[in-house]
Amino acid sequence: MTQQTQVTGWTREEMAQRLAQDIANGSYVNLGIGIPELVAKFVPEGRTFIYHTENGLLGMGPSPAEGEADPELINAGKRHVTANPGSAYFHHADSFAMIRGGHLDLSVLGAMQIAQNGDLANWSTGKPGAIPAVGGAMDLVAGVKQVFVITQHCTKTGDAKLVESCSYPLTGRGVVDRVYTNLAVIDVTPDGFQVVELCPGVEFETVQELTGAPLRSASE
Amino acid sequence: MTQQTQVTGWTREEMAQRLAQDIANGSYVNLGIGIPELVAKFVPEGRTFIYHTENGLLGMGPSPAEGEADPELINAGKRHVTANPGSAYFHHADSFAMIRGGHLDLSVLGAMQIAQNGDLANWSTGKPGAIPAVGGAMDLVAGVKQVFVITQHCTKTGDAKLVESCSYPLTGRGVVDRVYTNLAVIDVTPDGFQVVELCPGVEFETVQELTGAPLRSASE
Amino acid sequence: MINKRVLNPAEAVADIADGSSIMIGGFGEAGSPIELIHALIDQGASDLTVISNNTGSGEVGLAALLKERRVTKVICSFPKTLNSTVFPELYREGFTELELVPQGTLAERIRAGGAGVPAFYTPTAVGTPLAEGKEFREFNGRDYLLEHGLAADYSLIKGLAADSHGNLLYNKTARNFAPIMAMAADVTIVQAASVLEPGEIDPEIVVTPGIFVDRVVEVADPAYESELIAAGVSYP
Amino acid sequence: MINKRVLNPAEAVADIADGSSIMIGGFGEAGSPIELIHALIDQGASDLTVISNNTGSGEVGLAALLKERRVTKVICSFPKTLNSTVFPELYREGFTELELVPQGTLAERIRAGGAGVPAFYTPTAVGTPLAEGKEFREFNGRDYLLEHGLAADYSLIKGLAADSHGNLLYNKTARNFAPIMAMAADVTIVQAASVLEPGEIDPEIVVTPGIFVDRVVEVADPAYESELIAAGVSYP
Repeated sequence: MTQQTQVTGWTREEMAQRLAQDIANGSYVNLGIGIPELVAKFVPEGRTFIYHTENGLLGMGPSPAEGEADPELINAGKRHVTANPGSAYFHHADSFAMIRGGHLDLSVLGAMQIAQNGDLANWSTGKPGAIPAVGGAMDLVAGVKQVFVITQHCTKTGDAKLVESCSYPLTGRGVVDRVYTNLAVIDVTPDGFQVVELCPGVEFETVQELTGAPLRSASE
Repeated sequence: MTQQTQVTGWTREEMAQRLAQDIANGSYVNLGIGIPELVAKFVPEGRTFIYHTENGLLGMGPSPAEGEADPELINAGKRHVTANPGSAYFHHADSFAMIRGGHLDLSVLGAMQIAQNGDLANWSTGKPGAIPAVGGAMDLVAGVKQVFVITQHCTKTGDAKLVESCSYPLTGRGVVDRVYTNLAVIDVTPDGFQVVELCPGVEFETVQELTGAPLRSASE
Repeated sequence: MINKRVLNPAEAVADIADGSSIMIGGFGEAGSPIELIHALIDQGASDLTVISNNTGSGEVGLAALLKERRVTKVICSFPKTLNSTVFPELYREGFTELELVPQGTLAERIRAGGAGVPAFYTPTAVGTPLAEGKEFREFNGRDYLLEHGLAADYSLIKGLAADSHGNLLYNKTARNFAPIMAMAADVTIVQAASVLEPGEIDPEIVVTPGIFVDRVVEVADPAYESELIAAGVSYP
Repeated sequence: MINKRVLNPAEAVADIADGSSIMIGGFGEAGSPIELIHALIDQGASDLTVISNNTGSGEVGLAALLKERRVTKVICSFPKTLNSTVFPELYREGFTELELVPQGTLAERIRAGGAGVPAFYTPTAVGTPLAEGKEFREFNGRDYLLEHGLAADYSLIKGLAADSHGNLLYNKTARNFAPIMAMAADVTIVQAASVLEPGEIDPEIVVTPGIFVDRVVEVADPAYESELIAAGVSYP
């Protein structure tokens, strides 16, 4: 699996765009830092998503215009944002009541590893000496109705991210519903990984080769 | 103890006035329904008390002027009230967080029975067929820093209200700090009831006779 | 576009099925969503469990729903009020069951139900008959009771203003249980004196964020229990 | 008359003793009470336990307090940020202990500490290393962890406006942990850009009622971490 197969597949933007297609109109969505944030650029025509940022804003809008940033209007990644009409501010206990209480429809997160049983590892490599930092990831995966992971199919060194069982410390147990990678859209089912859709031009066998656990093909 | 000794002692207003002397400036106070409400009429010169009503208002003011009542601005007794400058509205969970979290300085309540160990019974006679109703009394006695009871020394039928142990269902266990009756001010101490002050003209022996548990006199 | 407005109270409560659990806001008449309750009476659902601080007054609003024998259980802290005769009769008769909960425990259980907290410990009611059968535990030398989160199929609440996203403002002490009940139900239905466009409510002063609200209906001039009772109204 | 105003940040933090536990509001620089933290640095208290979501940036504010070796323990969810070099060094050296808590659990523990709830159950972190050594319990077929309320000797928070009774408003996402930290400390100290008279804040929009606040100090033009860092400031 560490073999460098030459496939590129979807770009980050295409992955985000593909994921956005699967979000229903009116959904309350929390987008993690990184690729997940790109989803907001690809809201399908005719739909509205309402973005929750766990530091206390529902109805988060895009980055402010140059010179209009307020250092106290930021998202969970501590970047300057705006507030859309119809938004609301609230404190952290209320914000995580929304998360833990199952009021958010969707959490989109990055990942280090996803296991075939839905386990997610995305907060720590567990390496000695590293400064552990967890933020709200464990709350999001434990509380939000649906959890989508968006990630490159393999690590920069070519290792599989979709695995039989995670070697990194878990963020949550059996929490991932669907994975969007540069190569495929893959559901986590009671029978393990199930390919929903392949990136055009990418063969099932290629994806299987780059995956550390058995895949079921879309037609199965 | 059911003997009708002829003593009247303080009026309800005098009892309330006496109690008000013992409240420090700036205290956050919850006044129960009935005699406790009278306390607000006797705030000593130079002091300010801030009244909490558990249905969601801090900074409660007096009854509104004729014709200025809002049916949605009421106290826990469901009577029309006003909001003083510097007040705040909040929901029930926040209101009882103030109570349970020990943020209120004083709760003033009526009583059916007070035991010498500080047990309080003030919500139910426990009679079969009665409709039980508890409201916020159990929360107040469990959470507020100090609990003062203000009550007639005896029931209408002449029974003692201060007793060795309560026969009525409890509101709380060991929660009463001090009792203000028409006859005396009495502390609940680890050694039982301790008279702090007698109503002028009332003899210690008279109070003892009307009390269902041993009293220690003020000089002891 | 997001638009949670519904046309009228009847449409707002149309899908409430027999056997549903329903939280109903209000402390006495303050915050009682009378028009939604009356629509529920008209709608006909029965065998309901109602979670509410009181049991209504006279024969309007919540008391009228009880009188129509549609509520088989109430979870509440204070089921008697001035002018409250309906519930006592149903209770004595054995038609309506009562789960009596201290007011603060009721509030905290509802908040927990909305916040994904299945259970918590509280000092309230330790040593009293309301602790009977409950689990105890000591923390730092003090006894506490285990209490469970409380959720419901529906919440019916009253706001002063809403926007079409469901953001809510309340009127004074009518706020009481509404914000936490909005959190704790699968479907939260709001009657508000005005329903505004998104952006018309300052995001800094929103009390209930729209995520907790499913339907809003404008009831521009809501009735009050006391007024209806004074006018001799008995619903329906 | 009730007046919780104090003259300046130095007076506000004067009584904080060595060994105190201190909650410090803010999420990144939003809501960080920099002037109060700098006053605490000047004041000299050491061996502090700090409860805060992050550990500060650069060498100003919370990071500067850490750098002065005044904090022996932090309880936090995310102790690394861009420009955050101070904490990692103290942590590796073993000078400052870390209790890592998921952000929502941290928030709920603080609220519980303020609300008189000694412990509660949460699904967060089940099956992860942060659950190690914690008590589990199943409710309705799902596993939950027992988590304990968190309280502190002091809270230092930042508001937009206060009145002399301690009622508070916040600015946008600077609200974050401040309202719950105000509830959970014995002494809550607030810096606000303006301190008003009672009645100048509408009681309907108060976010933190004055009962949770002990001292308010006006800091009319508060600094931001990012500005200080950009200006090359290293405190003191």
